[in-house]
Amino acid sequence: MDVLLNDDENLIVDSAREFLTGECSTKLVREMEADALGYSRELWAKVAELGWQGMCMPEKVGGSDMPLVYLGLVLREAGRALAPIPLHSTAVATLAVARDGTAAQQEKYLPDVVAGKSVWTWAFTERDPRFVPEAVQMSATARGDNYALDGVKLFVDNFPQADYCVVVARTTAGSKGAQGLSLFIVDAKSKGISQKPLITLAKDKQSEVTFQDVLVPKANIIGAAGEGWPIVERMLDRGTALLCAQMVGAARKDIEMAIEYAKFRTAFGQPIGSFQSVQHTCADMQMWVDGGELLTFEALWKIDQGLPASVEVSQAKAFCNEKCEAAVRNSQSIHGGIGFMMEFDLQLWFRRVSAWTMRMGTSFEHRARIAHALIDIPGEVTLGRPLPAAA
Amino acid sequence: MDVLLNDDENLIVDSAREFLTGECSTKLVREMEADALGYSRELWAKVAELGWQGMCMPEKVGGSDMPLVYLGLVLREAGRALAPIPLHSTAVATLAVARDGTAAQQEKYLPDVVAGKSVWTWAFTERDPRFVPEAVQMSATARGDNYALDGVKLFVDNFPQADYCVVVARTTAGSKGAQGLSLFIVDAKSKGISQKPLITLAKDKQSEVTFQDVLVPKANIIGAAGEGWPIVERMLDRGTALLCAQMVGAARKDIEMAIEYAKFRTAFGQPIGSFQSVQHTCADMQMWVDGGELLTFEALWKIDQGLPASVEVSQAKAFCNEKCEAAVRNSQSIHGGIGFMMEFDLQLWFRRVSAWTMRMGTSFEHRARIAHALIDIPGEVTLGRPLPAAA
Amino acid sequence: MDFAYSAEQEALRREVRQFIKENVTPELADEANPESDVERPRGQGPMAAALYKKIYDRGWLGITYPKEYGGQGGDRLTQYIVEEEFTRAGINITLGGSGAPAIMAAGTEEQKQYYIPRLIKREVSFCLGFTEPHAGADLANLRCSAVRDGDDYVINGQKMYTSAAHMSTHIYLMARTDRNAPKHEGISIFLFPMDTPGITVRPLWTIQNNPTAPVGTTYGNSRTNETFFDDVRIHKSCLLGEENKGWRVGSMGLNLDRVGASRYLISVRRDEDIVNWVKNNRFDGYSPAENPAIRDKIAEMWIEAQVCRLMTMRSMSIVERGGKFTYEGSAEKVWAPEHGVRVTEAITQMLGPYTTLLRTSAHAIEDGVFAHNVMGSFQSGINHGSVQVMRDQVARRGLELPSSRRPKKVEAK
Amino acid sequence: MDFAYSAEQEALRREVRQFIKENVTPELADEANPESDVERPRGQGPMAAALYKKIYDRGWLGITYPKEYGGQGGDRLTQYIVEEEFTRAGINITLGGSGAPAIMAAGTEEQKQYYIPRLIKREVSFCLGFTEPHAGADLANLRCSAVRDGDDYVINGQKMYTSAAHMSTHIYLMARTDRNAPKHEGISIFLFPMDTPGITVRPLWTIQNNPTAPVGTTYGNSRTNETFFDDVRIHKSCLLGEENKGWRVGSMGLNLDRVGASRYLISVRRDEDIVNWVKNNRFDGYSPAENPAIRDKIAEMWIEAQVCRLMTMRSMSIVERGGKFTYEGSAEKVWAPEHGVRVTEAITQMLGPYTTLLRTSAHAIEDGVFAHNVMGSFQSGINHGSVQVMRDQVARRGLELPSSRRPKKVEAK
Repeated sequence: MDVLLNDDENLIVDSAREFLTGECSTKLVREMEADALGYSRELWAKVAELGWQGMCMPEKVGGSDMPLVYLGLVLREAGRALAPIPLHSTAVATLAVARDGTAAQQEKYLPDVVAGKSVWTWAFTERDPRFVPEAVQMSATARGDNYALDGVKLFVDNFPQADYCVVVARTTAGSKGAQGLSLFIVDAKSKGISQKPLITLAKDKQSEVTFQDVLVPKANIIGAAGEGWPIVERMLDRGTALLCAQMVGAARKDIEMAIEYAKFRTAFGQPIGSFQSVQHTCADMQMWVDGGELLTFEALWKIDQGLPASVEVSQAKAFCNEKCEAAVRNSQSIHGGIGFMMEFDLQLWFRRVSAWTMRMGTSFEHRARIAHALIDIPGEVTLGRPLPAAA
Repeated sequence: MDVLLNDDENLIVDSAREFLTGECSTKLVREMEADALGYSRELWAKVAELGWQGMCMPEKVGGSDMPLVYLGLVLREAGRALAPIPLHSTAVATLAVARDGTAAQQEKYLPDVVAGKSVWTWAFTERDPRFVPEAVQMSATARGDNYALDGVKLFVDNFPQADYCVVVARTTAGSKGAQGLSLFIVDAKSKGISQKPLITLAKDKQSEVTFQDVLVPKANIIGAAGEGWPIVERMLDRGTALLCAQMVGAARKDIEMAIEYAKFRTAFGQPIGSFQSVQHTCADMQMWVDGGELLTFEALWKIDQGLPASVEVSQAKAFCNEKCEAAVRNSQSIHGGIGFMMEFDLQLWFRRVSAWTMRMGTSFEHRARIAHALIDIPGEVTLGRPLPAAA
Repeated sequence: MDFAYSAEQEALRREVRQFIKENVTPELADEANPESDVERPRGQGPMAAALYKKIYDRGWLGITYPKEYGGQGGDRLTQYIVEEEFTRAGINITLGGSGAPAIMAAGTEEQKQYYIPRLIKREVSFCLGFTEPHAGADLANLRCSAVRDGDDYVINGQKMYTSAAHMSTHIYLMARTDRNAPKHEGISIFLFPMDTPGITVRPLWTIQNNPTAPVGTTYGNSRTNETFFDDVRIHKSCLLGEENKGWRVGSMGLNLDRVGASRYLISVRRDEDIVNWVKNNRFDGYSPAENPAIRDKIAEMWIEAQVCRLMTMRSMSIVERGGKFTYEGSAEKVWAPEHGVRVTEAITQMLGPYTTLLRTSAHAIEDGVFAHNVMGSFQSGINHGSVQVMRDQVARRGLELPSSRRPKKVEAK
Repeated sequence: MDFAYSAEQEALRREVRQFIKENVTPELADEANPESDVERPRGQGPMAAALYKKIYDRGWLGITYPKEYGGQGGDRLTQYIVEEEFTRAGINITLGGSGAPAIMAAGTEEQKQYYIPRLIKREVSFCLGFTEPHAGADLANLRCSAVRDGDDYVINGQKMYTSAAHMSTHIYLMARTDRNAPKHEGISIFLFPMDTPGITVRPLWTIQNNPTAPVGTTYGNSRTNETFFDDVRIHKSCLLGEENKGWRVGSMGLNLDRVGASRYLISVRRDEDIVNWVKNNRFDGYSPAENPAIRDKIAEMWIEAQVCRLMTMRSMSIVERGGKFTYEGSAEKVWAPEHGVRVTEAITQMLGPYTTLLRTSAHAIEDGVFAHNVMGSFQSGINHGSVQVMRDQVARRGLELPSSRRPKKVEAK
């Protein structure tokens, strides 16, 4: 038991931070907000050289086979720098392939991922925004060696720049809930796919993606047809925990800016940071981000250990949703008017952290999941001990 | 529209406060905590002379037929002074008789109430603590001119000292929910009734009351047999709003003590009330009690006007439950150790306000009631306008 | 105690609603709203001008101002009712900030006769020149100077966040007239046209600038400005009140600006929106309105909104009786803005990713109003007296808690 | 990063649990608990004495103290694990506050050899004589005096909230030895027996006094004391550390008392209680566990409890690495006590009137633990450094925000 970073982990953090400090200015972040594809191809290539895309990929495809915690630390730094690269969506999608795909799929797709030559994303949500199996209506109808996908996905991250998209659909017509779901590796440029941009306050790339009779080879199913839900759950848990890592990284930088601002901005003859109300607000902000960070990395660590981690993931996300938002909103307030100005950098963090709090599960959803594990499974609960049965 | 007190209302408040300042010391409050019946018979007789018990009783029984708002103001003052008299339980029970009882019932029972010669209470709750009709299981079986009552009531206020108790029971065997309920005026000394004290943190008188084949004349039903639920609802709404009035009165006095304490208690060379964190806490306490008071008197005022007021009552109670508790707990914190000592008076208010926040409906119950009115009844809602249809 | 409006007041409200129903088309509300097009002068599109003429003819502009100055000699409650209905419809019928009340309180007869009728008819509009780069919460720290030179004053300096400066006819400016006097005692107020030579207005874009926010989203505007004064020469008659006595005049105006219909509504209208949305909409198989945890949160927010409403009613009651606030206005200015943030953030978790979508996006809910509010709702806790300063005032004025050993408390913007 | 205990540590935990299962009967836990009978000397009933002997024999008392002083030379994490399990069972295995660490840090060899083994064997116990009527949060304001007279000191004054003074063998006292020195520089620490002539202990009853609270309810005790010193003469060897250097010694001890198993558990065990209760109980036809709004609140509280746990783990990790806190201990001491209050108040609204019922009442839930907690949970935010002072420390030490223009910040109780 030692929840602090060890030497290897510190090395990862230091080198990522040093790299991004040099390579990822807010000027670049702003440019990429206006960019058609929304990401820096140059930066994407450079981080591939650093091995970020391959960090948790198997060695046989050129990856480093490192723990997810390491990728979490890198995403924390990417969040801190608001690095305009599609690392999160690529990681979510390709980790599903790496963990649950066939050897053939891995050999076919992952070397390019590791080399930084492809961008990936994933598509789960449709009209119902919840991360429950009932929310998936998209149909995948067997037709010869293919499935034909029909339906509309919403809030697909980085779709315009993606080469491949892992899509969740119903392979069993008329199936309900967790039954009959499958994951497909879909070429994002397939015939029958069209996308419409969604305009978000984060100014990032989110899409509505329509699938009309899109043919996908049967070989592209991840796992067994119709039995995809456990794979989806693992994909979402990993993705949610990694999103939290990105969020606490961004929120940390954001509150650091407010704390620094409070030290030099004066009012009534003294730094505003000397007023007890501002001090206590800053103390709260620090503790909120600390709390989110501890919860997040416990979740990632448990996934690495192969332990049940759904409750931990939901703890992290529900907490980050509320407390990271509170933290960055208080940063805005401490800055007063200037924080509200486009030309001042703080808003770059505020808008992204806010958007991330609304994605990959609301606080209500995640708390319902926790309550289920705590209450509905018989046995006595004790804090710090595993729950009575896997949630 | 003028939400401030008018001259008549101020007169009520001033005279009640002056009276209680003279007649109700904390010494008396403490003595009555140890008293077998828990209330001052002398004080009860004196407030009868002032007309408190008869304030909202009809003129024909000797009452003053004043609005409920006036009684609310008196209960606010009684709460402020922690007056050890069974005024709330008596008002809840006898107002049901005065509003929904027969002329004969009113003539028989109410003159003694107005004269301060009888103490009343009411009994609704059984094992299920919610204020919903399903919670009532007690049976009332017709037998000749009587009903026989069987069952156990919990959390009956002031039962040992009560002469009469308004009891809610099921007159229709096998009925469910709001159907088949009736209210009975029961002589508290009837054969078959036994009571067991419940020991509460407020050190007041709450009882478990067991009814075994207790015979009550059919003439003692309030309203039509089996159709009592609307009468019960009105009784509970009045009682809840009056409890809120008592609670905001007590909470107001409690926070005034903390604010005064903060002015003279020094630490680090200055009054603790000069620290911004203490100032802001005090400001919050003031605003919380103000909010509770405004919500409470709007609810009472609407009842007086014959307008639908259930939502307003629930607003007041849910808010007071959380904010009055927060206010008095912060008073304790501002006082530090001394507030935790029995010999210091502050705790007298803290314990009672806390207990009241747990009675007559939890925040969850009241908010569910509000949500039902807001969401389940079609039509557009607008703040400050009546809801689409009566809740 | 009386929690209802009179029959007369209710009749007025119905009349205003009927007027709005008949006259305020979506296109017009959009045109009239200064946030709908950042470059178009405020409320001066042709449809809006015609509408304001109609509203003026009904006697609903400048209600509380004396008839001799073009007002109606009416009471604040009447004004409140009218303002509430128009604000909800996205139409701003106020005289635009604290200039007019300050003129009524401190102006010369000539100033009153010139400005008040024109403000009411919307021929004149003020932007507020108070804040500076180093004078925000600590407004009295301002540096912009006005130096007497014969019959003129010469103004030099910079003002920040001069919202609407690019579309106002005049400025209501606070400047330093005595460098040697104590902080609060060398300040004066001036009124003068924005086309006076030497004034430069530069846009500052806010985080709500692209795309612009829907009507009445938040206090945040999509554009504000910084305004520079370079040897701006104005006649001494532009002085409002006495020289070096401007601090009190300015504060008084700000105090009045902390209460009222639009500030109340900005903080609570999302409560109405979310209830009305969930009760009429669903996401395919999922209805947030059926989730009891969400219902619980909606009710909690609704109760808070009622407290905001009742605090506003309390302020109106005090004003109607001719009384003065000790802390009640400040309390309202803590409670409502903080509630506005709480309800905004609660909604993000009720609607999830839909709350990220802005006005022009496919699938945006209610024209993206909730998303825009996420970006702007906290502004209401900063503008016109931060919630920190307001809490200080509740504690010190309302509860008479002692000042700490810090520089003397001041009235701050 | 490693969020799990080692196999060895897990084995130890199982061993402790097994020991508790075999040895801690309800009667014994009750006897051993100082709150169960306000008049019985702390943990000195015959059953408790036998139990502590057994625990001592297992090597679970004084784990972190060097073997030469009767301890085990173990690490803090081992101690944490053992302490957590015993605390949950209602058995206090700490050495009772900050006396022992202070002696280890500042005591003479003679003092260490005398006190430490006896504290570990529970032959000696300290009460804490720090707070005075006018020295609470501002502890350095204390007035109790110790005047040197030959080889002795003579003590005069009054101490407040000397909990357990009536059943302790010794006192760990902070007194002023130099009236003329600056506030923090004239203070010294003394250790001496409570049966020294001139000491009077008077009970102060707390709001939890009747009936007494169940095991481990809150930090609030049913009895505390005020203790008077009237020409109490003690030998100069009772001085701990140097004369006039007592402030640092005292503060160090308090800092250590802000983290650890019992402070963590006191704030989070109600989370376990409420979950375990609702999942196994119902009120006739109504099950709070089936109410999604209540479930949502339970989950919210559970997450907060996990944050408390992880902050404790973080502190332990820092200590294990031999590091020092900048703000982490203070953060823990804000977060956990405030969470303790939040969960307590949330439970009042889950169980309604049942939460008003005290231990001896019919229908009391879980021995009335929730009701007792209502009365006492806020105490944890006041004791040993209020949450206000702790937030000041997070801001100033952790974030290096500047002090305001107030008297110098001090380490406060």
